[in-house]
Amino acid sequence: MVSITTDPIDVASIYQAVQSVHAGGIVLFAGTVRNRSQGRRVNALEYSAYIPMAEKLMAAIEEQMRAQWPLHHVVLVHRVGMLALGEVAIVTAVAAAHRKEAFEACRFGIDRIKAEVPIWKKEHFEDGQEWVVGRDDADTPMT
Amino acid sequence: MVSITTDPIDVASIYQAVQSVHAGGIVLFAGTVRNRSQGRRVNALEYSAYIPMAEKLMAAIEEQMRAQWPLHHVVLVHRVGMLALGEVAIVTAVAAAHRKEAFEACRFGIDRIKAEVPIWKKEHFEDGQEWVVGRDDADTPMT
Amino acid sequence: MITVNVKLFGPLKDILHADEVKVNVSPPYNGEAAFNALAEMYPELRAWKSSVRLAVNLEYTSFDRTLTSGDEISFIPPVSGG
Amino acid sequence: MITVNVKLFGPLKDILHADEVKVNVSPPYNGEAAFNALAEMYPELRAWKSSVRLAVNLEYTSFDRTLTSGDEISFIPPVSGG
Repeated sequence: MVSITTDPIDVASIYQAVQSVHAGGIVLFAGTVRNRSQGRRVNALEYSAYIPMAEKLMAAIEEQMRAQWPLHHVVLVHRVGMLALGEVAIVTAVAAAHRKEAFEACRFGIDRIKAEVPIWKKEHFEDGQEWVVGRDDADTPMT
Repeated sequence: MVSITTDPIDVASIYQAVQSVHAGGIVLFAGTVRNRSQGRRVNALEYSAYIPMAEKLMAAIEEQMRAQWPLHHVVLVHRVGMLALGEVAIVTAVAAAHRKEAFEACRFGIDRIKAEVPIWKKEHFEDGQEWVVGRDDADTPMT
Repeated sequence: MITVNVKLFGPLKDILHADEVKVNVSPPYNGEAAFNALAEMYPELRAWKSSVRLAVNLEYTSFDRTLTSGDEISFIPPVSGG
Repeated sequence: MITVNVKLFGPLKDILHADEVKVNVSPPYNGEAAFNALAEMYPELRAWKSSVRLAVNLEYTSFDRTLTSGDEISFIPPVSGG
Protein backbone atom coordinates (compact mmCIF):
# COMPACT_ATOMS: atom_id res chain seq x y z
CA MET A 1 0.00 0.00 0.00
CA VAL A 2 1.50 3.32 -1.02
CA SER A 3 0.27 6.84 -0.52
CA ILE A 4 1.12 10.51 -0.53
CA THR A 5 -0.83 12.35 2.12
CA THR A 6 -1.25 15.83 3.53
CA ASP A 7 -2.47 14.40 6.86
CA PRO A 8 -0.18 13.64 9.79
CA ILE A 9 1.21 10.11 9.58
CA ASP A 10 0.13 7.85 12.43
CA VAL A 11 2.99 5.44 12.99
CA ALA A 12 1.02 3.26 15.41
CA SER A 13 -1.75 2.64 12.92
CA ILE A 14 0.79 1.75 10.22
CA TYR A 15 2.34 -0.78 12.58
CA GLN A 16 -1.13 -2.25 13.15
CA ALA A 17 -1.71 -2.37 9.40
CA VAL A 18 1.38 -4.44 8.66
CA GLN A 19 1.37 -6.86 11.57
CA SER A 20 -0.25 -10.28 11.26
CA VAL A 21 0.05 -13.82 12.60
CA HIS A 22 1.78 -14.80 9.36
CA ALA A 23 4.66 -12.38 9.85
CA GLY A 24 7.34 -12.97 12.45
CA GLY A 25 9.34 -9.85 11.68
CA ILE A 26 8.26 -6.27 11.18
CA VAL A 27 10.67 -3.47 10.33
CA LEU A 28 9.44 0.08 10.32
CA PHE A 29 11.42 3.14 9.31
CA ALA A 30 10.18 6.63 10.17
CA GLY A 31 11.84 9.75 8.87
CA THR A 32 11.09 12.76 11.00
CA VAL A 33 11.82 16.46 10.87
CA ARG A 34 15.08 17.18 12.59
CA ASN A 35 15.89 20.51 14.21
CA ARG A 36 19.24 20.98 12.49
CA SER A 37 20.57 20.79 8.96
CA GLN A 38 24.18 21.42 8.07
CA GLY A 39 24.69 23.29 11.29
CA ARG A 40 21.68 25.57 10.91
CA ARG A 41 18.57 25.55 13.04
CA VAL A 42 15.53 24.31 11.10
CA ASN A 43 12.07 25.63 11.92
CA ALA A 44 10.05 23.49 9.55
CA LEU A 45 10.26 21.42 6.38
CA GLU A 46 7.99 21.89 3.43
CA TYR A 47 7.49 18.91 1.13
CA SER A 48 5.99 19.04 -2.32
CA ALA A 49 5.51 16.21 -4.78
CA TYR A 50 4.59 15.48 -8.34
CA ILE A 51 1.82 13.44 -6.81
CA PRO A 52 0.59 11.13 -9.59
CA MET A 53 4.14 10.31 -10.67
CA ALA A 54 5.30 9.86 -7.08
CA GLU A 55 2.45 7.45 -6.36
CA LYS A 56 3.18 5.53 -9.53
CA LEU A 57 6.88 5.20 -8.68
CA MET A 58 6.15 4.25 -5.08
CA ALA A 59 3.81 1.53 -6.33
CA ALA A 60 6.62 0.31 -8.60
CA ILE A 61 9.01 0.27 -5.64
CA GLU A 62 6.52 -1.81 -3.64
CA GLU A 63 6.36 -4.22 -6.58
CA GLN A 64 10.15 -4.46 -6.72
CA MET A 65 10.23 -5.15 -3.00
CA ARG A 66 7.66 -7.91 -3.30
CA ALA A 67 9.50 -9.39 -6.25
CA GLN A 68 12.79 -9.55 -4.34
CA TRP A 69 11.58 -10.67 -0.92
CA PRO A 70 8.61 -12.70 0.31
CA LEU A 71 6.67 -9.99 2.13
CA HIS A 72 3.31 -10.15 3.83
CA HIS A 73 2.65 -6.44 4.05
CA VAL A 74 4.25 -3.28 2.74
CA VAL A 75 3.31 0.29 3.60
CA LEU A 76 5.08 3.24 1.98
CA VAL A 77 3.65 6.62 2.97
CA HIS A 78 5.06 10.07 2.33
CA ARG A 79 3.58 13.24 3.70
CA VAL A 80 3.57 16.55 1.84
CA GLY A 81 2.92 20.11 2.98
CA MET A 82 4.45 22.02 5.87
CA LEU A 83 5.83 19.83 8.65
CA ALA A 84 6.83 20.98 12.11
CA LEU A 85 9.85 19.68 14.02
CA GLY A 86 9.47 16.08 15.07
CA GLU A 87 6.67 15.35 12.62
CA VAL A 88 6.86 12.25 10.48
CA ALA A 89 7.62 12.85 6.80
CA ILE A 90 7.86 9.24 5.68
CA VAL A 91 7.23 5.73 6.89
CA THR A 92 8.31 2.54 5.19
CA ALA A 93 7.07 -0.56 6.97
CA VAL A 94 7.43 -4.20 6.01
CA ALA A 95 6.22 -7.45 7.51
CA ALA A 96 7.88 -10.73 6.55
CA ALA A 97 8.26 -14.20 7.95
CA HIS A 98 11.83 -13.48 8.99
CA ARG A 99 13.76 -10.42 10.03
CA LYS A 100 16.48 -10.55 7.39
CA GLU A 101 13.99 -10.02 4.58
CA ALA A 102 12.12 -7.39 6.55
CA PHE A 103 15.27 -5.35 7.19
CA GLU A 104 16.53 -5.63 3.62
CA ALA A 105 13.20 -4.78 2.04
CA CYS A 106 12.52 -1.85 4.36
CA ARG A 107 15.95 -0.39 3.68
CA PHE A 108 15.52 -0.89 -0.05
CA GLY A 109 12.17 0.89 0.09
CA ILE A 110 13.40 4.04 1.77
CA ASP A 111 16.59 4.10 -0.32
CA ARG A 112 14.66 3.87 -3.58
CA ILE A 113 12.11 6.46 -2.53
CA LYS A 114 14.85 8.92 -1.64
CA ALA A 115 16.68 8.27 -4.90
CA GLU A 116 13.81 8.26 -7.38
CA VAL A 117 10.49 9.56 -6.24
CA PRO A 118 9.69 13.13 -7.34
CA ILE A 119 9.33 14.73 -3.92
CA TRP A 120 11.23 17.79 -2.80
CA LYS A 121 11.83 19.39 0.52
CA LYS A 122 12.43 23.00 1.34
CA GLU A 123 14.10 23.86 4.59
CA HIS A 124 12.67 26.77 6.49
CA PHE A 125 15.25 28.52 8.64
CA GLU A 126 14.98 31.54 10.92
CA ASP A 127 16.32 33.72 8.14
CA GLY A 128 15.13 32.15 4.92
CA GLN A 129 14.18 29.10 2.93
CA GLU A 130 16.15 26.74 0.75
CA TRP A 131 15.30 23.83 -1.52
CA VAL A 132 17.31 20.73 -0.75
CA VAL A 133 18.85 19.76 -4.06
CA GLY A 134 21.61 17.34 -4.93
CA ARG A 135 22.95 17.23 -1.42
CA ASP A 136 24.84 14.22 -0.19
CA ASP A 137 22.59 11.84 1.64
CA ALA A 138 24.61 12.01 4.84
CA ASP A 139 24.19 15.75 4.92
CA THR A 140 20.46 15.92 4.48
CA PRO A 141 18.43 16.60 7.56
CA MET A 142 16.16 13.71 6.89
CA THR A 143 17.82 10.51 6.12
CA MET B 1 16.98 1.42 27.81
CA VAL B 2 16.71 -2.33 28.08
CA SER B 3 14.19 -4.53 29.81
CA ILE B 4 12.72 -7.97 30.16
CA THR B 5 9.02 -7.80 30.85
CA THR B 6 6.06 -10.07 31.43
CA ASP B 7 3.67 -7.36 30.25
CA PRO B 8 2.49 -7.00 26.67
CA ILE B 9 4.85 -4.79 24.66
CA ASP B 10 3.27 -1.59 23.40
CA VAL B 11 5.00 -0.79 20.12
CA ALA B 12 3.41 2.64 19.82
CA SER B 13 4.73 3.78 23.17
CA ILE B 14 8.21 2.54 22.29
CA TYR B 15 8.08 4.55 19.09
CA GLN B 16 7.11 7.60 21.15
CA ALA B 17 9.97 6.92 23.55
CA VAL B 18 12.66 6.93 20.85
CA GLN B 19 11.49 9.78 18.64
CA SER B 20 12.80 13.31 19.14
CA VAL B 21 13.53 16.49 17.20
CA HIS B 22 17.21 15.56 17.21
CA ALA B 23 16.68 12.29 15.36
CA GLY B 24 15.84 12.24 11.68
CA GLY B 25 15.64 8.47 11.37
CA ILE B 26 13.94 5.87 13.52
CA VAL B 27 14.13 2.15 12.82
CA LEU B 28 12.00 -0.21 14.82
CA PHE B 29 12.05 -3.99 14.64
CA ALA B 30 9.24 -6.03 16.17
CA GLY B 31 9.36 -9.81 16.43
CA THR B 32 5.92 -11.33 16.75
CA VAL B 33 4.49 -14.79 17.28
CA ARG B 34 3.94 -16.47 13.95
CA ASN B 35 1.31 -19.13 13.39
CA ARG B 36 3.64 -21.62 11.72
CA SER B 37 7.03 -23.11 12.47
CA GLN B 38 8.74 -25.64 10.24
CA GLY B 39 5.45 -26.51 8.65
CA ARG B 40 3.57 -27.04 11.90
CA ARG B 41 0.78 -24.92 13.28
CA VAL B 42 1.86 -23.01 16.37
CA ASN B 43 -0.66 -22.20 19.12
CA ALA B 44 1.56 -20.14 21.37
CA LEU B 45 5.17 -19.42 22.27
CA GLU B 46 6.50 -19.55 25.78
CA TYR B 47 9.60 -17.52 26.54
CA SER B 48 11.76 -17.88 29.59
CA ALA B 49 14.93 -16.02 30.47
CA TYR B 50 17.81 -16.00 32.86
CA ILE B 51 16.58 -12.54 33.71
CA PRO B 52 19.48 -10.85 35.53
CA MET B 53 22.00 -12.18 33.02
CA ALA B 54 19.75 -11.33 30.07
CA GLU B 55 19.34 -7.75 31.28
CA LYS B 56 23.06 -7.42 31.83
CA LEU B 57 23.84 -8.68 28.31
CA MET B 58 21.17 -6.50 26.74
CA ALA B 59 22.66 -3.47 28.50
CA ALA B 60 26.05 -4.47 27.09
CA ILE B 61 24.54 -4.73 23.61
CA GLU B 62 23.07 -1.24 23.97
CA GLU B 63 26.52 0.01 24.96
CA GLN B 64 28.09 -1.67 21.93
CA MET B 65 25.46 -0.06 19.70
CA ARG B 66 26.12 3.37 21.14
CA ALA B 67 29.87 2.87 20.79
CA GLN B 68 29.57 1.97 17.11
CA TRP B 69 26.93 4.45 15.98
CA PRO B 70 25.88 7.93 17.12
CA LEU B 71 22.42 7.14 18.49
CA HIS B 72 19.95 9.38 20.25
CA HIS B 73 17.75 6.68 21.71
CA VAL B 74 17.85 2.92 22.02
CA VAL B 75 15.11 0.64 23.34
CA LEU B 76 15.63 -3.12 23.62
CA VAL B 77 12.70 -4.95 25.20
CA HIS B 78 12.04 -8.67 25.38
CA ARG B 79 8.89 -10.20 26.75
CA VAL B 80 8.78 -13.49 28.66
CA GLY B 81 5.94 -15.81 29.59
CA MET B 82 3.24 -17.28 27.38
CA LEU B 83 2.55 -15.33 24.19
CA ALA B 84 -0.42 -15.77 21.91
CA LEU B 85 -0.27 -15.61 18.11
CA GLY B 86 0.50 -12.12 16.85
CA GLU B 87 1.81 -10.88 20.18
CA VAL B 88 5.11 -9.02 20.26
CA ALA B 89 8.04 -10.92 21.76
CA ILE B 90 10.75 -8.37 21.14
CA VAL B 91 11.25 -4.82 20.01
CA THR B 92 14.53 -3.17 19.12
CA ALA B 93 14.16 0.51 18.31
CA VAL B 94 16.79 3.07 17.49
CA ALA B 95 16.75 6.79 16.75
CA ALA B 96 19.68 8.43 14.99
CA ALA B 97 20.35 11.52 12.97
CA HIS B 98 20.45 9.50 9.76
CA ARG B 99 18.82 6.34 8.52
CA LYS B 100 21.96 4.39 7.71
CA GLU B 101 23.08 4.34 11.33
CA ALA B 102 19.58 3.63 12.55
CA PHE B 103 19.21 0.60 10.26
CA GLU B 104 22.64 -0.80 11.04
CA ALA B 105 22.33 -0.35 14.79
CA CYS B 106 18.81 -1.79 14.95
CA ARG B 107 19.86 -4.85 12.97
CA PHE B 108 22.95 -5.30 15.13
CA GLY B 109 20.80 -5.12 18.26
CA ILE B 110 18.36 -7.84 17.27
CA ASP B 111 21.13 -10.02 15.82
CA ARG B 112 23.17 -9.85 19.03
CA ILE B 113 20.18 -10.46 21.25
CA LYS B 114 19.26 -13.55 19.29
CA ALA B 115 22.83 -14.84 19.34
CA GLU B 116 23.80 -14.18 22.95
CA VAL B 117 21.08 -13.32 25.37
CA PRO B 118 19.95 -16.23 27.59
CA ILE B 119 16.33 -16.40 26.54
CA TRP B 120 14.62 -19.52 25.30
CA LYS B 121 11.39 -20.16 23.51
CA LYS B 122 9.21 -23.21 23.64
CA GLU B 123 6.78 -23.79 20.82
CA HIS B 124 3.34 -24.98 21.79
CA PHE B 125 1.70 -27.05 19.08
CA GLU B 126 -1.68 -28.77 18.96
CA ASP B 127 -0.03 -32.01 19.96
CA GLY B 128 2.88 -31.08 22.16
CA GLN B 129 5.61 -28.66 23.10
CA GLU B 130 9.19 -28.26 21.99
CA TRP B 131 12.11 -26.09 23.05
CA VAL B 132 13.70 -24.27 20.16
CA VAL B 133 17.37 -25.16 20.40
CA GLY B 134 20.20 -24.68 17.94
CA ARG B 135 17.93 -24.27 15.01
CA ASP B 136 19.07 -22.34 11.98
CA ASP B 137 17.95 -18.79 12.11
CA ALA B 138 16.03 -19.01 8.88
CA ASP B 139 14.03 -21.88 10.27
CA THR B 140 12.99 -20.33 13.53
CA PRO B 141 9.47 -19.03 13.69
CA MET B 142 10.57 -15.73 15.07
CA THR B 143 13.32 -14.03 13.27
CA MET C 1 5.14 22.57 -34.06
CA ILE C 2 3.71 20.65 -31.15
CA THR C 3 2.53 21.80 -27.73
CA VAL C 4 3.23 20.00 -24.47
CA ASN C 5 2.22 20.69 -20.87
CA VAL C 6 5.21 21.13 -18.60
CA LYS C 7 4.67 20.54 -14.87
CA LEU C 8 6.98 22.49 -12.59
CA PHE C 9 8.23 21.52 -9.16
CA GLY C 10 10.63 22.64 -6.48
CA PRO C 11 13.22 25.19 -7.58
CA LEU C 12 11.91 25.20 -11.18
CA LYS C 13 8.48 26.18 -9.97
CA ASP C 14 10.05 29.08 -8.09
CA ILE C 15 11.83 30.26 -11.25
CA LEU C 16 8.69 30.27 -13.39
CA HIS C 17 6.28 31.21 -10.60
CA ALA C 18 3.90 28.66 -12.06
CA ASP C 19 2.81 25.06 -11.50
CA GLU C 20 2.41 24.38 -15.18
CA VAL C 21 3.20 25.97 -18.49
CA LYS C 22 2.41 25.13 -22.10
CA VAL C 23 5.43 25.04 -24.37
CA ASN C 24 5.58 24.97 -28.17
CA VAL C 25 8.27 22.58 -29.32
CA SER C 26 9.98 22.71 -32.73
CA PRO C 27 11.73 19.83 -34.46
CA PRO C 28 13.18 17.42 -33.46
CA TYR C 29 10.17 17.49 -31.08
CA ASN C 30 12.00 15.86 -28.21
CA GLY C 31 12.66 16.51 -24.54
CA GLU C 32 15.76 18.52 -25.18
CA ALA C 33 13.96 20.75 -27.69
CA ALA C 34 11.26 21.32 -25.08
CA PHE C 35 13.82 22.25 -22.44
CA ASN C 36 15.59 24.62 -24.80
CA ALA C 37 12.33 26.29 -25.76
CA LEU C 38 11.50 26.84 -22.09
CA ALA C 39 15.02 28.02 -21.23
CA GLU C 40 14.82 30.61 -23.97
CA MET C 41 11.90 32.19 -22.12
CA TYR C 42 13.44 31.65 -18.68
CA PRO C 43 17.25 31.85 -18.96
CA GLU C 44 17.64 30.97 -15.29
CA LEU C 45 16.64 27.44 -16.24
CA ARG C 46 19.84 26.86 -18.21
CA ALA C 47 21.80 26.12 -15.05
CA TRP C 48 19.44 23.19 -14.40
CA LYS C 49 19.87 21.46 -17.75
CA SER C 50 22.53 19.04 -16.58
CA SER C 51 20.79 18.05 -13.36
CA VAL C 52 17.13 17.63 -14.29
CA ARG C 53 15.63 14.38 -15.53
CA LEU C 54 12.88 14.28 -18.11
CA ALA C 55 9.56 12.68 -17.25
CA VAL C 56 6.96 12.08 -19.94
CA ASN C 57 3.47 11.04 -18.93
CA LEU C 58 4.66 10.19 -15.39
CA GLU C 59 7.68 8.15 -16.43
CA TYR C 60 11.37 8.96 -16.43
CA THR C 61 12.85 8.85 -19.88
CA SER C 62 15.79 10.27 -21.82
CA PHE C 63 16.06 13.77 -23.26
CA ASP C 64 15.98 12.44 -26.82
CA ARG C 65 12.55 10.94 -26.30
CA THR C 66 10.18 12.14 -29.02
CA LEU C 67 7.20 14.08 -27.71
CA THR C 68 3.63 14.20 -28.94
CA SER C 69 1.26 17.15 -28.72
CA GLY C 70 -0.61 17.01 -25.43
CA ASP C 71 2.09 15.07 -23.55
CA GLU C 72 2.43 15.92 -19.90
CA ILE C 73 6.13 16.35 -19.27
CA SER C 74 8.27 17.57 -16.40
CA PHE C 75 11.88 18.47 -15.85
CA ILE C 76 12.53 16.80 -12.52
CA PRO C 77 15.10 18.53 -10.32
CA PRO C 78 17.18 16.25 -8.06
CA VAL C 79 14.69 14.77 -5.63
CA SER C 80 14.95 15.18 -1.88
CA GLY C 81 12.04 13.28 -0.39
CA GLY C 82 12.22 11.21 2.75
CA MET D 1 35.14 -29.61 47.97
CA ILE D 2 33.21 -26.47 47.04
CA THR D 3 29.50 -25.87 46.52
CA VAL D 4 28.02 -23.76 43.72
CA ASN D 5 24.46 -22.81 42.85
CA VAL D 6 23.47 -23.95 39.36
CA LYS D 7 20.60 -22.12 37.68
CA LEU D 8 18.66 -24.19 35.17
CA PHE D 9 16.82 -23.00 32.09
CA GLY D 10 15.00 -24.31 29.06
CA PRO D 11 15.55 -27.98 28.29
CA LEU D 12 17.96 -28.42 31.23
CA LYS D 13 15.32 -27.23 33.63
CA ASP D 14 12.96 -29.83 32.18
CA ILE D 15 15.53 -32.58 32.75
CA LEU D 16 16.12 -31.69 36.40
CA HIS D 17 12.58 -30.52 37.12
CA ALA D 18 14.12 -27.69 39.09
CA ASP D 19 15.05 -24.03 38.66
CA GLU D 20 18.17 -24.30 40.72
CA VAL D 21 20.33 -26.98 42.28
CA LYS D 22 23.35 -26.92 44.58
CA VAL D 23 26.28 -28.96 43.32
CA ASN D 24 29.40 -30.10 45.18
CA VAL D 25 32.43 -29.72 42.95
CA SER D 26 35.68 -31.64 43.39
CA PRO D 27 39.11 -30.59 42.13
CA PRO D 28 39.99 -28.98 39.77
CA TYR D 29 37.00 -26.91 40.93
CA ASN D 30 36.14 -25.60 37.49
CA GLY D 31 33.14 -25.41 35.20
CA GLU D 32 33.77 -28.76 33.63
CA ALA D 33 34.04 -30.46 37.01
CA ALA D 34 30.73 -28.90 37.98
CA PHE D 35 29.09 -30.12 34.79
CA ASN D 36 30.44 -33.62 35.26
CA ALA D 37 29.24 -33.73 38.86
CA LEU D 38 25.76 -32.73 37.75
CA ALA D 39 25.73 -35.14 34.82
CA GLU D 40 26.60 -37.99 37.15
CA MET D 41 23.31 -37.37 38.96
CA TYR D 42 21.37 -36.65 35.75
CA PRO D 43 22.87 -38.72 32.91
CA GLU D 44 20.49 -37.13 30.40
CA LEU D 45 22.59 -33.98 30.71
CA ARG D 46 25.57 -35.60 29.03
CA ALA D 47 24.12 -35.02 25.58
CA TRP D 48 24.19 -31.28 26.31
CA LYS D 49 27.84 -30.99 27.25
CA SER D 50 29.03 -29.91 23.81
CA SER D 51 26.31 -27.35 23.24
CA VAL D 52 25.95 -25.52 26.55
CA ARG D 53 28.00 -22.46 27.47
CA LEU D 54 29.14 -21.79 31.01
CA ALA D 55 28.04 -18.63 32.78
CA VAL D 56 29.56 -17.68 36.12
CA ASN D 57 28.02 -14.85 38.10
CA LEU D 58 26.02 -13.69 35.05
CA GLU D 59 28.92 -13.74 32.60
CA TYR D 60 29.82 -16.18 29.87
CA THR D 61 33.18 -17.80 30.46
CA SER D 62 35.07 -20.94 29.51
CA PHE D 63 34.63 -24.40 31.05
CA ASP D 64 38.09 -24.28 32.60
CA ARG D 65 37.18 -21.23 34.66
CA THR D 66 37.94 -21.89 38.34
CA LEU D 67 34.90 -21.68 40.59
CA THR D 68 34.54 -20.43 44.14
CA SER D 69 32.10 -21.68 46.75
CA GLY D 70 28.87 -19.75 46.49
CA ASP D 71 29.27 -18.87 42.79
CA GLU D 72 26.05 -18.68 40.81
CA ILE D 73 26.67 -20.62 37.65
CA SER D 74 24.54 -21.84 34.76
CA PHE D 75 24.96 -24.15 31.81
CA ILE D 76 23.33 -22.12 29.08
CA PRO D 77 21.65 -24.16 26.34
CA PRO D 78 21.68 -22.62 22.85
CA VAL D 79 19.57 -19.50 23.15
CA SER D 80 16.45 -18.86 21.09
CA GLY D 81 15.14 -15.47 22.10
CA GLY D 82 13.70 -12.90 19.72
